[in-house]
Amino acid sequence: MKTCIAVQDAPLNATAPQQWLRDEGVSGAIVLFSGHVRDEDGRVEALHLEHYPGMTERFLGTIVERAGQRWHLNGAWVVHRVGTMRQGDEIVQVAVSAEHRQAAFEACAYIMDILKTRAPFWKKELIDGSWHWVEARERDALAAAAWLAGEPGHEPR
Amino acid sequence: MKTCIAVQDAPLNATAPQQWLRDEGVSGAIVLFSGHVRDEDGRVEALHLEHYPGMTERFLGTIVERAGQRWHLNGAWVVHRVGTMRQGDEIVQVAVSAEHRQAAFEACAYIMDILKTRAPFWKKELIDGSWHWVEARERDALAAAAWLAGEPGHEPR
Amino acid sequence: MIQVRFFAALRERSGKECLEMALPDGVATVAELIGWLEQSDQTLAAAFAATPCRMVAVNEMLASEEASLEDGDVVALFPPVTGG
Amino acid sequence: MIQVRFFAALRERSGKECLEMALPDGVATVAELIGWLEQSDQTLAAAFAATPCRMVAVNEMLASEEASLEDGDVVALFPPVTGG
Repeated sequence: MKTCIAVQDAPLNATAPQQWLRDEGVSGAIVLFSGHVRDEDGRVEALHLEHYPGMTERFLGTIVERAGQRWHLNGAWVVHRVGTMRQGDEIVQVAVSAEHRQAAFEACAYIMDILKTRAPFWKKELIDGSWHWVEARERDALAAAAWLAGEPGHEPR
Repeated sequence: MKTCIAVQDAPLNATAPQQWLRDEGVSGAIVLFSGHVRDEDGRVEALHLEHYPGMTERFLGTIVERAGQRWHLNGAWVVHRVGTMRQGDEIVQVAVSAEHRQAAFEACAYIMDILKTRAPFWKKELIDGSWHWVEARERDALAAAAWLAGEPGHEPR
Repeated sequence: MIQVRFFAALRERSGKECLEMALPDGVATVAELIGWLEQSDQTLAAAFAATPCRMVAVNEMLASEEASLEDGDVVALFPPVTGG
Repeated sequence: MIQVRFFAALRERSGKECLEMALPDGVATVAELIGWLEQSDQTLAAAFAATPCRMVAVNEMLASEEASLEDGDVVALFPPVTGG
């Protein structure tokens, strides 16, 4: 399985994951998740994302490795943006290639669930001219718990 | 929900679904499935896809409408290629945008399951210089059955 | 009149793309229409026999072989689909 | 020596990004380290109190507050993550 994992300040290239994963038909299926900064009904003027350099990359690598053990994948791409962004900006890309679509869908959703609930990123929103930390959503914690329940050990290490 | 549904002979534009779905942050999540002609270990020289013009477009429209009733979606894109293709060519794109990722993943997988098992497309493979029809895979029929079991009526109409 | 359309392997095996015909007497369902076609056309009978697992559409919507037919209907017969 | 790192709201509330310190006597777990920090630094105590739901990493791997510590470890404390 080929993998590409990165955390970057620069805007994401929307077409890069598919270009990078295409493999002349070895994979019949590519599934891509693309996350965007939501406008929250115009409430949020900007978003700032902090992370834990070093741990983040290692953590994302571990999630991808686990996904590769659980499903038959040919490639996985996880690129996350950090720094200051505006509504509509692409914040994360998770894409996987596999021979069959079910593995691709499940692995992509799995990586996103763990990423959202365990990877060391923190969001801050600019609202009415001042910055506020975003609280974690319970739904994300539950999504990860469902996946982790089936795994040996409780944390991707 | 905005929708784009098409069946075309021309090669698919790999970047079109995301460009078309992007909505300046109304949707936090875009999930894209991209299907490619598999190389089948070099066994297949070319693939030809036949469809039922008119019914296909209507059918895809119905699947998308149903997905929109079942999940909160902002947009859905289904474009399928027909005619003669080679290994690695993109054959189908299914992409959806939603506020949250779970709806986007589930709706995209749902549309693909129904498309694979019910939409009137038929594949023919060129092997050793002669064309052979591809047999339906039981796994696809089971995937659709699982989804349809939860729905009133057994066919998307 | 009804229209009967064939696709993919069934079209190739029958050598027919489309039949225009009056709804035959005593034919009220797709299954009865298939039976009638098998009786009246040996090539079609052989094509059906070679394609035992079939799908049906009536007026461009998937249907079962028990679906009832009336004048003006477009019936399509085809092997299991293999798209995507 | 150990390193204690703070992120996000916990970093802002404590006014600290990183502490370098000897592993204090009697401190063998992350929970004991947090207790020791609360005792020794009022600003940190207030920051922990304002961030009751915390996550922990030891040497860049997620861990629980029961995780044991030894000399050379890098401990990171942070609020629940909100990426993606």
